[in-house]
Amino acid sequence: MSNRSWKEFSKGFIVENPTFVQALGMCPTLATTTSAKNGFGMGLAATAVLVMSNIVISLLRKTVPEKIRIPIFITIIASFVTIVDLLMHAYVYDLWKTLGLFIPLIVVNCIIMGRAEAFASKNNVWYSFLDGLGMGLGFTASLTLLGAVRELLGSGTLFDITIWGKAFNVFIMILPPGAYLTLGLLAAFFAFIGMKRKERGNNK
Amino acid sequence: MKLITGNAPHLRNNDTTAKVMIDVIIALIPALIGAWYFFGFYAFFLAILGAIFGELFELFIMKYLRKDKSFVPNGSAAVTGILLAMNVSPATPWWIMIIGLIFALGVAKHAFGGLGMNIFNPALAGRAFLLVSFPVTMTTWYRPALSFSKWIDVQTTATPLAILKEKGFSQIDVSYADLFFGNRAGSIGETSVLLLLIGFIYLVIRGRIKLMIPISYIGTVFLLSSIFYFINPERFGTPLFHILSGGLMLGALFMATDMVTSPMTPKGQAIFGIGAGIMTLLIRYFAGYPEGVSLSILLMNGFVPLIDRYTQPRIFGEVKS
Amino acid sequence: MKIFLILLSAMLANNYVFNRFLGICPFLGVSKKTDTAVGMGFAVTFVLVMSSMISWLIDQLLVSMGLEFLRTIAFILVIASFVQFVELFLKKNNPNLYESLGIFLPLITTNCIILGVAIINSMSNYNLLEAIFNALGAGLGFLLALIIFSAIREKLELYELPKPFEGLPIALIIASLLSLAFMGFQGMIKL
Amino acid sequence: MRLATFKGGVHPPERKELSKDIPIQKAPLPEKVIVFMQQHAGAPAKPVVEVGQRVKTGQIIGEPGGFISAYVHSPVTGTVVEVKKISNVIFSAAVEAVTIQREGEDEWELLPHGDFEKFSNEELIENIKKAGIVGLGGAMFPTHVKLTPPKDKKIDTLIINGAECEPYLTIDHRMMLEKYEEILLGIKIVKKISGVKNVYIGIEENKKDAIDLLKEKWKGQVIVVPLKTKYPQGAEKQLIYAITRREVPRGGLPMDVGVVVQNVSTMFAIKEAIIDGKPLIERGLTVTGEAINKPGNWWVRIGTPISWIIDNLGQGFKDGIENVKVLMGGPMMGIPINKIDTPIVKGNNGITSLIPEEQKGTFCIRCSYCVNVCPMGLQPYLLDLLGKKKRYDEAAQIGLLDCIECGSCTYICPAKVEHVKTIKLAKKVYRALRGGRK
Amino acid sequence: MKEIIKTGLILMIFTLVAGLALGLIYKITEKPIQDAELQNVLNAVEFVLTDNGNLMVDKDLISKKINESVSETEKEIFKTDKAAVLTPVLKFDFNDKTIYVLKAYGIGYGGKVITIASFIVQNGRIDLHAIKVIEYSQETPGLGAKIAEENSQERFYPIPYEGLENGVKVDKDAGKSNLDPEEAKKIGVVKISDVMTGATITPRAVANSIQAMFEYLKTEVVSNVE
Repeated sequence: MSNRSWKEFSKGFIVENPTFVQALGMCPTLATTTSAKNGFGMGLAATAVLVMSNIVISLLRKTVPEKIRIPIFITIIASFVTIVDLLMHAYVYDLWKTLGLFIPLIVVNCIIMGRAEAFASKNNVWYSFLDGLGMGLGFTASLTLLGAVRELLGSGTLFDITIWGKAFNVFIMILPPGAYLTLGLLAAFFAFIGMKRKERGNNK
Repeated sequence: MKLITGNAPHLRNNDTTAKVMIDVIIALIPALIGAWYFFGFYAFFLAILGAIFGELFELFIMKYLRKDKSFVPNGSAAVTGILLAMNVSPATPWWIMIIGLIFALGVAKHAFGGLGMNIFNPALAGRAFLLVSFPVTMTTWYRPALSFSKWIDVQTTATPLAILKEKGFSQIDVSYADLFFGNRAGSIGETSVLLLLIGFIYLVIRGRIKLMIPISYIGTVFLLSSIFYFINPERFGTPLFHILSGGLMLGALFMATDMVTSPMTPKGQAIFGIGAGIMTLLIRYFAGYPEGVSLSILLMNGFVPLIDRYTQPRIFGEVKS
Repeated sequence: MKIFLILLSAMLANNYVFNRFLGICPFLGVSKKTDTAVGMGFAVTFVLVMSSMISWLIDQLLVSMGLEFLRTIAFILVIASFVQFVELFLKKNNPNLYESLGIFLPLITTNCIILGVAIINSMSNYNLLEAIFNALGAGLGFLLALIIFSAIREKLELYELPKPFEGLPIALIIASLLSLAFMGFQGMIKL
Repeated sequence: MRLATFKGGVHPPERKELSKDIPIQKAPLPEKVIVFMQQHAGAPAKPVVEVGQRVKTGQIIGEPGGFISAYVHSPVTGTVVEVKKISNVIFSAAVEAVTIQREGEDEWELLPHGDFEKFSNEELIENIKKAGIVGLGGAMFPTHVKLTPPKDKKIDTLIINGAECEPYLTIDHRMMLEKYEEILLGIKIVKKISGVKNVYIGIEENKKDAIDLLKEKWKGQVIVVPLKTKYPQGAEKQLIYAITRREVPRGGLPMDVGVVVQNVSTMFAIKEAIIDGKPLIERGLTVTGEAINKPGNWWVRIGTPISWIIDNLGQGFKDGIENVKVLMGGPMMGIPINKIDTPIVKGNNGITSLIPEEQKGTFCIRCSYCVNVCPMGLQPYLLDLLGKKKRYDEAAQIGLLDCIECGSCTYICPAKVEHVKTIKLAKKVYRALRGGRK
Repeated sequence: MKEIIKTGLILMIFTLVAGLALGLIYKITEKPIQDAELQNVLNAVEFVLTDNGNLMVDKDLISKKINESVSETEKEIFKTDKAAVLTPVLKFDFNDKTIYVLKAYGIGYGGKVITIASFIVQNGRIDLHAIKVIEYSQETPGLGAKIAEENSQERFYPIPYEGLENGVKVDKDAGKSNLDPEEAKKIGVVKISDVMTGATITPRAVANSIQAMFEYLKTEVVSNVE
């Protein structure tokens, strides 16, 4: 993999992490991370849409008239969302049920529109693919992490495997305030890490 | 001889933040002694633990996380600790209270920058956090022990408000006198209206209270519950009952009046109190929880910046246009 | 009566921002000035009510044709074109209002509360009136959340926050505490 | 009976017992005086003497530098030894100053004087101007300007300020007890000039003896209004409100509500100028504070160095004191001097020497004490926060320029926030950036 | 003008292509979706027909009955003001008892909550044996989903005849939050507040569904038999 390819792929994980750095796609991030599994599932669903829409938009980037590019992007994204929705309904029924409303809402996830506008409409297919994949997986990683923390503290399990069970359940973690809280504290933690790294960089 | 300069005024009163906090602690002592008598020594121990752990935890945050070497403890964390302890059930495991306190000080207070900058009352945030996190523990109540020598009384019972909500007003088994003196089930520090009032009067004399808040809060509860009383006395209970029961007194006298998280002007304080009063009764009457004081005040805390913005005092010489 | 319960439920007890996580992006992003927040809130409420109405009609059409799977794409197109239309209409007929609301309009399309409410209306089998009141409640709840939140953040601008908490983290923590306080409304409205 | 007062205010320890029973004594003449060319609000005066020139007591040494400005006179008889710019803590800028070495006793150069009834109003105002009289309460606004309001302002009330709310200071109190006849003459002169019907004197009720005395002696001439003892009762706007219930509009002057306010010492100075022909070269002064040996009230020549006053009148600092804070004025609004030989100016009503206490500023806990005590209805905590964040425009919107810098907020603050410091700086920067009213 | 027509055409082409593609995918997934839904129902019915880990009815019989019922369109056969019973009604014989498996929905927040329940009918007594919630809305994210957990649903069953007669209520509505969960069921109270704090709409919908199914059995089925 060339340097550039690696860069486009990896930026979504840390440097431009959609959740913690760019604060994009907050709604599903908060709503669906009651467990690690749900977060992971949501992340993958969004990744699938992101990768496909990035590819298609990149392919069509020269044929789409500038004026109506937004409605066209929306149509493309909405189509892929519906496809993912249908496929999940057919093949991962339980997950489809839990994610519920938030699957159609992938349409308005700012990450997808954002990548379409900022990247896919300006770059070639290969880089757009990598960008979508990297961003999507970065998103998935964040959601899984968030889901894992909340599930562990709120239900005492991890990926449905009992860790300490009911003995120590901070119930709030799987409720809305817990969602905001966990994300807030994690974001603060990453900001702290970032500060430390910068400090060290400056000292060198 | 050295000439010292500085900024006017060169005369300051000898009041300090720490003195404010100590006054609040003094005002809480009668209720804490009462808690010892009503619920056994463990209840009192929780409050002391809250105070000590609160101060230590704040010291840790300031010295190690925020690296403020010049920090001098001012007692505010102890106040938070005591108030949190007063707001939990008498048999709450100590570690649960510590979790609440860590949330209260770590998140509700120091994430915002510490004393003076927090938007939400830390003790209330801690209590709400615990209420939602450990619903069973936080809503299991104990019969008063009525003895200074007991550790704890393990007989569980329902609070008068829960009885009102579940069975109706005629089923309540405590008298107004019991409610007033504190012989009833409830949170550690909320039961004795008398002892809370004694502490409150001390604070009023010391000028430590935004007086408009308790007046408007309790007044609103009184007026609104009078209206509901006429609609259906069995379901909604009497106004006096609502004033004396639950955490209303503790909330209105000590939690809502928390300086940092309440409005600055009497007008704003009145709005704050009225809002909290309405919300408290709505929760008591209609919501899932039998008691709503803490969540009401917490909600109103969120409104304080807005209230402050729209209730600025009239500047001297300002003509209304 | 039921429509008012729906309204109150959407506004308070099940506030879309604090309890249902819809409309978070503008909530976290735009709300730094109270005046802006009010403008944004009203713009969203307006678009919400209108687009819910249109999507409800579209939904009836789709259901009668057995094309439910086209719901998402149809709704988003309706919303996008409606927002576009409002923008053009305002620009032409009411430049003042356009000045104050116009800047928010492009953001509204990607505000998930709009699509979310439309989908929820359809999932809940609401009739037209119920759908409108649900949308109105959602909008007013969003406005309320935005106003409280912006006032708090405006106040925090006066202080020095601990560095790691600046920006997003503190916003989320405030949201957490507000959502905790909104738990008080739980169970208040029995639909 | 409820005493007249205003909303807000604080009760700092008065500490007036240090000097309130000590009659005003005439201080010996200093060997050297340093006379600033700016001892008044407005443009500085222009020095009209040269080094080496011999001047008499009362001789003009500085002429007004503009409409709002004042004459400056030589306080002693002697020789000018220096004319140069010296930094001045009051205006926090370097100001032209004339240093005069005293030679012997006073040789007076007097103004035209005599029974005030024989002068016309214009002559009276001209003489007041020539005498260099400014507001002696501290603001130092030229009195002749104050007495010539624009034609469209109808003045109907004269208020004499005898409140003396500033802690420690007792000079006005002593003046009222000892010089009530002279003050009444001054009042009559001002009454004649401005043609007002109502004359009030407001006195805080901690000066009971003065209230009783003036009620008796000034019966039928001046209405004596006892005021609640509360700081800042003597602030112009608060005094007007307490006595007349009129509120001076934001950014306005007392004349906007038909009132003119004069200090008791100013009245005395007017009498001295008109009846005796003496320009303003001397004033009553309280020398007080815990750091000096002998507090007292004195007649002191303008320009006398504070070091001289402390050594000769206050009998020096107490033994064993390491740090001292010397203020021109009282502790609430007084200005700390940074050089011990700083001379006094016309507006100095006291020299207060305090033993400074170390107090560490912490963070506002929103106790709302400052909002409650602010006599101007401001929100000092918010002004402080906005000022620190350099958000001056917003601060101005909520009344930055209305602040009278009385210091009540800072006095009361348990968190030891220095509101006044921030506000003063914010005002300065805001005016520099945006202009605006003084 | 030409410009507008051109862009409009392009837009239309895109929408058309998208619509066609979606139609295609829909056709492909239609069958699997039906299967998945069916499997979901099948699992639920099997679940409510299990007693102590053993199926009370033959497995093949269940799938046969369900497959038969699939062709029928769903109908509301009994309505209360808060819930409705849906077709199909499945009837199984087990020893000397009759087991009815019913489906009903109550309105939760943001959609229907569909519950499948089994009732054992014997000598005029109707006892609730088990329930399974097969479809629920996301009331409060994290909360509504709690109903899917088994230990939440266990709070709803079994309820004896007397309890059902009392009317099934959530503890908060019944005003009895201090009872032991097992004791509560005997009087028709579902103690749920300790496992689903705050959330009330979803459990209430389930309770209302159970009540509707009970009333349906009592008035329409059992009384006709006797």
